Amino acid sequence: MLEFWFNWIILPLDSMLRLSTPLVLCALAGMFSERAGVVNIALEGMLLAAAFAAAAAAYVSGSAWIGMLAAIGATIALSMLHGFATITHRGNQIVSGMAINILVTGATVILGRYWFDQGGQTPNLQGDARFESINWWGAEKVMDIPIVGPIYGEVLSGHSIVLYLAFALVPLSWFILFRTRFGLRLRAVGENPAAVDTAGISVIKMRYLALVVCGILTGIAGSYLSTGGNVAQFIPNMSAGKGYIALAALIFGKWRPVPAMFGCFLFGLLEAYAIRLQGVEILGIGSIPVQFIEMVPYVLTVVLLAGFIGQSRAPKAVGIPYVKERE
Amino acid sequence: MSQQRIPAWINYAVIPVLNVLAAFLVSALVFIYIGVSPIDAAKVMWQGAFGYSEGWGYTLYYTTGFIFTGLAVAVAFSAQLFNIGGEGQAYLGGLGVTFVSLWFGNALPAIIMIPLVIIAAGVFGAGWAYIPAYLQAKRGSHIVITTIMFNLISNSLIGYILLQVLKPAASMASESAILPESSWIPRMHEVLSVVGIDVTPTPWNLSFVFALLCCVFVWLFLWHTRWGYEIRAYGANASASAYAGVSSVKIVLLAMILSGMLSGFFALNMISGDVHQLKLNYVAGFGFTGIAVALMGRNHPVGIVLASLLFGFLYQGGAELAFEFPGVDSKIIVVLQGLIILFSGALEYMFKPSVEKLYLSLTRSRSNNDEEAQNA
Amino acid sequence: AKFAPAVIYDQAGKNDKSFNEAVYKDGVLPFTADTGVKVREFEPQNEAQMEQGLRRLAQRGNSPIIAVGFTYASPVEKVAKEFPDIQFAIIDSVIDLPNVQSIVFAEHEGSFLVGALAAMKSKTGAVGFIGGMDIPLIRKFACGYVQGAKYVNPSISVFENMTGTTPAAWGDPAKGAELAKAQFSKGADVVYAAAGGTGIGVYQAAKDEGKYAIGVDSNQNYMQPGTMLTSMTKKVGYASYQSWKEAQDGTWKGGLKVMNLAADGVDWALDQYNKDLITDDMKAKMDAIEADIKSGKIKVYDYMTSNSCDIQ
Amino acid sequence: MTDSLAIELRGIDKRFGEVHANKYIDLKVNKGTIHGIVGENGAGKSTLMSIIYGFYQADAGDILIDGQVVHIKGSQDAIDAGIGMVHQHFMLVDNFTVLENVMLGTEGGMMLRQGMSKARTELQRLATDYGLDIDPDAIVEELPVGLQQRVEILKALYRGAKVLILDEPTGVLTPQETEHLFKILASLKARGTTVILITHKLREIMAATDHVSVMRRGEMVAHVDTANTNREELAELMVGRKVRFKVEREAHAPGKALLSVKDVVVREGGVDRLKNISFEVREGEILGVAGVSGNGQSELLEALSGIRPINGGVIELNGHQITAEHHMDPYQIRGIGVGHVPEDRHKMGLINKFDAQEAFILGYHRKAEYNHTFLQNKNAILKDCQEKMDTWDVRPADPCLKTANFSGGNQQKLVIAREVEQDPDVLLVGQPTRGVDIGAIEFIHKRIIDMRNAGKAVLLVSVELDEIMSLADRIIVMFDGNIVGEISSDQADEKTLGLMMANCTPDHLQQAGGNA
Ligand SMILES: Nc1ncnc2c1ncn2[C@@H]1O[C@H](COP(=O)(O)OP(=O)(O)OP(=O)(O)O)[C@@H](O)[C@H]1O
Ligand SMILES: Nc1ncnc2c1ncn2[C@@H]1O[C@H](COP(=O)(O)OP(=O)(O)OP(=O)(O)O)[C@@H](O)[C@H]1O
Ligand SMILES: [Mg+2]
Ligand SMILES: [Mg+2]
Repeated sequence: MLEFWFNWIILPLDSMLRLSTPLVLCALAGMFSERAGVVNIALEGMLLAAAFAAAAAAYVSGSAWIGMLAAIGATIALSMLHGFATITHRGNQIVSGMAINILVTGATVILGRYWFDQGGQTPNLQGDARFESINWWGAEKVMDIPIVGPIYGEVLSGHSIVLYLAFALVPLSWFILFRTRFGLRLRAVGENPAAVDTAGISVIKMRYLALVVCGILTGIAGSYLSTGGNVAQFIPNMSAGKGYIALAALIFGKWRPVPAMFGCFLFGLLEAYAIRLQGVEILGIGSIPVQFIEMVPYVLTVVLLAGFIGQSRAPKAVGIPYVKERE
Repeated sequence: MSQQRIPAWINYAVIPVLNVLAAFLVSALVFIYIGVSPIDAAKVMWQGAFGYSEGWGYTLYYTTGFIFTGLAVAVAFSAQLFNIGGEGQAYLGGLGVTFVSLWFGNALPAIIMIPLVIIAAGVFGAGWAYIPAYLQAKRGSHIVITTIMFNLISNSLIGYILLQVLKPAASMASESAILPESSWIPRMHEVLSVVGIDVTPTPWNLSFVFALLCCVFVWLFLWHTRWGYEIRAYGANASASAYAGVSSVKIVLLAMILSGMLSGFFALNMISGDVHQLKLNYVAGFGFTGIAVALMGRNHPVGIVLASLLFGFLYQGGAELAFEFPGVDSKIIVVLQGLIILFSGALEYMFKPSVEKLYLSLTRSRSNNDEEAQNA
Repeated sequence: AKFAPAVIYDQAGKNDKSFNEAVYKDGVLPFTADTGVKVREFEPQNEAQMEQGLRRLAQRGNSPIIAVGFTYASPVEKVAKEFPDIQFAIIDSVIDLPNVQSIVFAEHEGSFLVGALAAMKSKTGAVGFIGGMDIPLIRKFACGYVQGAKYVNPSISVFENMTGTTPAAWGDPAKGAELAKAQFSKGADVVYAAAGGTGIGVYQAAKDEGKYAIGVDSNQNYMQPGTMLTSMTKKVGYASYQSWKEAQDGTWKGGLKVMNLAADGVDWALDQYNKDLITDDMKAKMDAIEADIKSGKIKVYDYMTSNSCDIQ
Repeated sequence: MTDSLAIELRGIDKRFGEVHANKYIDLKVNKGTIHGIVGENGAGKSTLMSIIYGFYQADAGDILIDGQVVHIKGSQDAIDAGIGMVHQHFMLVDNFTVLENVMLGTEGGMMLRQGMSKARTELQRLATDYGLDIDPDAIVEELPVGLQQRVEILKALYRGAKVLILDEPTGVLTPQETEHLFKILASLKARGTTVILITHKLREIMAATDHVSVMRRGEMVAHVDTANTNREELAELMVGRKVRFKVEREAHAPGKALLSVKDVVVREGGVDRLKNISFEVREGEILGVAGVSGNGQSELLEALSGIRPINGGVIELNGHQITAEHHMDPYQIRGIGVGHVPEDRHKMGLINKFDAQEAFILGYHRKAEYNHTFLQNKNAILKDCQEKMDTWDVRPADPCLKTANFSGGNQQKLVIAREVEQDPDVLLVGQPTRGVDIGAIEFIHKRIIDMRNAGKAVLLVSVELDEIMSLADRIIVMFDGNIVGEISSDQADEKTLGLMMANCTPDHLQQAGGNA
């Protein structure tokens, strides 16, 4: 019984936190962007770019923090490109996002190969070039206390600082969005940009600012992928669809930080279980083919989006370029 | 007051060309950075894609694929639906082709098989588009997200089918058996040799002609039938089309089914026309690139054919590039594609104001001169 | 055909740190260094370019052309028929044509060896296997590994996981790490990854949790010294080198070429990075097992013969 | 003289691409006055005001405030210069509270908390000073339009506007609300605020303003003191020719009922939008439906035309029955001889991207005469559209022009032509002249009367009481999804109707409504 509890509850929860960290950060990033009216399917590419920049810079400098700064720099640059296309030039936001995603897939490999000559990978990161996991005080000792012990010692303790940062950013994002001037204006600009404009606030500036925030958050997410989590180097295509999943979680969460985080948890948990369900014999069915386990998160996304979570209301102006004058 | 009009050729020729040039220019910088002369690279690509008959064959072969996926995106888009699911629908189309060919191919002659294969490709593609369409129409799920999810689901689904159902026991790779010959779509060099024209054998096959027929069909359907009228009306103004008695559910389903069907036809070119077996992940990004093709082609069949040719050129020229410059990572072509999508899709309006201003100032100064001449 | 060696990699590209890279580093580079003959290389960008690239190489008169990986089975079959004068070689697949050399490896034997070593090292009586994409070839690895582990310790538990079913499964280290962690939590203390780039995450996880990992294809011991117990090396580079060399010397023959333990096609790696992990006793036992396999005393069952792991 | 000017414009010029919206406009607005601006649709009024407010930037010209040239590069500059504007289309964030909307842009600090309490007190003060009561915590989209407009005014005042621009503020208001608005404007004026008022309703201009400026096709054509002019003169200045205000409508005996509605219920999101509505319309009769917008008129039109299924009751249209179980879609309903001019031509009546000829078959596109077996009969469509554009004097009479490029009045003519020319027995008309200038109004009104005289049944929904009173034979008034009364048009006057619209039905009328 105790073993079951540990293997099927505690460890999956532990995995879930790790797996959902990049999702949470990306979902928050998407929230800032979409709340300001800019659809951002470029999250996927930005995440990949950030992972690359973080690993590359961390390797060269030997510092994971410098890696994170570089990642943020890279994602802000891509954000600005997205902004330039969609805000300044009113281009189609989905297309711009796709272009960035494709561009980054190619560019990371080319640069990676050109710089490190390891087939697009960066060298493995050691020591300070990587965020080590932090063991909480007394984590080892409390493990024997029933229930709370493992939750404290296994689930909560033992992750890298980036993970804790990610979860600290959830309430912070909520606060910024709903309790500050910046948040008020941001939300307004995604609902009715003309109202913001006539209130004497620059719509363009607000949207760019939102994209900067979005860039910072995806930058952190990327640095988690390549320097703060399970892997200590960049691998081509390591974002593996996480940007899209984060967007789905954002929609589940109705564009709110805390519910979006729970959406990410759902995906993280599903993946954690999928990993553990492989090869497990289920009574009467036998073992489920890995392909079907793989499908679960996607099918669930479709099912949930099909209205079983209630209609979510997107920011009204999302996806629509702000055009004042017909040219 | 003289009102100036911007002629259409500026919008449909000058600006797209400028956009593509800008993309090439930026890629040239990337080439220089990694130490390859962009001029040499361009020469190799051009030569490889258009310089000899085999290059042409491959270019047109790729072009065919893009026409299908580009048309698919355009049809859905005329109803304001963003079908990102071309990838999965084309994959399913391939599954349909494979099933039908394997089941009946040994018993039936080509004259029956080929229409059957076409139907199978269309039906399977359409079926895979139907579910997201239904969910959008009836339950309001966001079609962009659902079609992305359906791409991922199709990967796993077909992965399973290939591995557990279709894979011949002896084979290691996840691919089906070679399809019976009666289901093969004839290659163009075979067809042309019948009429006495001699071209080098390439995968370029009759689906190219079918793709052009699809273009004509889409053009007629969208702009010259009442159903196309309803689709466009719904796309341009959903509440006005409701006022006109057009059922949104029917339109969403119709547009997506057509779109999925066209995506499914992609399998004709690649599977029935060339590789003759279903392989894991055989669509290889053509579905996604279809979005760029449709956008560059301004969602019009003629534009789509031209844009497909451009992407066909990129694919074929890119392969040649990788061949001639083994040191260059072949991913450079991916970068080039990304840049083209960026400049001609997302930044499509970037040059518009300045070009128009330039045009106006040129023509205005001319008309001023005329006036002065008259006054004098 | 005149001698003009060429190689066409699979879509992972020649710097995949694994399979293709072994062909490049242990085949192409030394061959050029030893003979001064340049080897033409091609990396296809997508599915369609595989056959096209192969045909293009043949048209240019390259020979022999080595196609890296079983994904080339159908293209090689087709193109080799079109160009009967050109010599082809395919790795990991069997094609019955006179101008094709089919180079297959006894991965089950190599995996048996590392399975045995894993069982010797395991203190918990549980070891793990993490495969990349779920395909018969990888099951072949798994099957050999299980046999080796059970040979040493019949009551050992072996956990098996595949990363996925699409080519993405070769490059998902984060998932690899989670899979490894899941296996560690179930008690495994040695994991064998036959998963391409995904393995990197497995090794990292092993390092982070103080467990052991086994690399694959090329010698990966250097990647996490102290954690990498060994690597199952599959000498694709060596095989390619040989194939070109034979052609140069005029001894090249089509047909099946089995690179098993006896032919030095597979092995387990022992070098400065893992010598501290292997006791003399273990080394001695391994030598004995190796000898028994070569002599046929130990018969390692090949998954491919029945498409299932019919052991016991 | 100059120091008495609140705003002066010199040579303001503005183009939108090909459209020359404002042509070198001069304007002087005296301090502490109410200055009216009138002009046809598309004359450039909104554009000019938006330039003052910094929403658009002029291509040329100067703006002087208090005699000083100011450079207004954005709305913030205008706000700083003491200008406030209530836009024709409200600039509110729908899912925000009143308070948040008012604060937006002047939050007073990084954290919202600080500003909020200050804003609350300030709102309280404005409410008492000007009679602008409102619940600061109400969500804007849940407020009726009249109150939404009040939020807009409060926004301007909160920011300390000394000049308040109102762009067509009365279009959405009841007579009582309009009256209340003018009281507020008067009290603003009394406190020294300058008001610029744009409206199509000359009656309001005459009643409320001190000076009027008239625009025509982007030009400023006249400035007059209100005291020295009259409606006829203003109308002539606007249109460039004489306009008749009165519609001829000879007496006429109605025939049998072509449209009858019994206990119809329409529900949306659990709320009853129509609550057991019953009435009928007979041959040769115009039934007017009055009411403040948002009281069920839109739902009524949509239910009758088939856009919305009903949840209860029976609709009998030209001999066909429609019930909750037996729904007919808009296409089928057109097929039984019903025409429908929708309330909002942009939202429903037309498709901006389409050519006139394509828009002209909207809703009739499946008719045999417009189609071959598979393809459309483009020749027939073109020919028909050309003919109807000529007879209806749609300008320019070019079937290939994009609908978006017609002016509002001509777009409306196109829609009405389409519906009327199919010769329906029952015509449903919503807001036929909303935002349409006087010239076009005259024409459209005449056509509606022609339909009646030809023995058709016409249901006319309008918020313009003038329009209803001059066209309808009988008038029903809607409030909160109910019919609160019926009145014959000879008995109707603005005051009575206004009271009914606010659900203060005079006793003697309530009876009549119930039995209708
Ligand atoms: N944002 C815009 N982009 C392009 N053209 C515009 C824009 N706004 C207005 N116009 C054009 O400018 C002209 C003047 O429009 P404006 O809205 O100022 O007229 P108006 O007098 O306010 O009309 P109405 O009485 O209908 O409100 C119109 O012809 C219109 O086509
Ligand atoms: N924002 C806009 N975008 C496109 N066209 C516009 C816009 N605003 C006005 N127009 C065009 O300007 C011309 C006249 O506009 P006008 O304001 O008179 O229309 P309207 O019918 O009065 O609209 P409304 O009263 O609903 O604002 C028409 O060609 C109209 O389509
Ligand atoms: Mg206006
Ligand atoms: Mg208007």
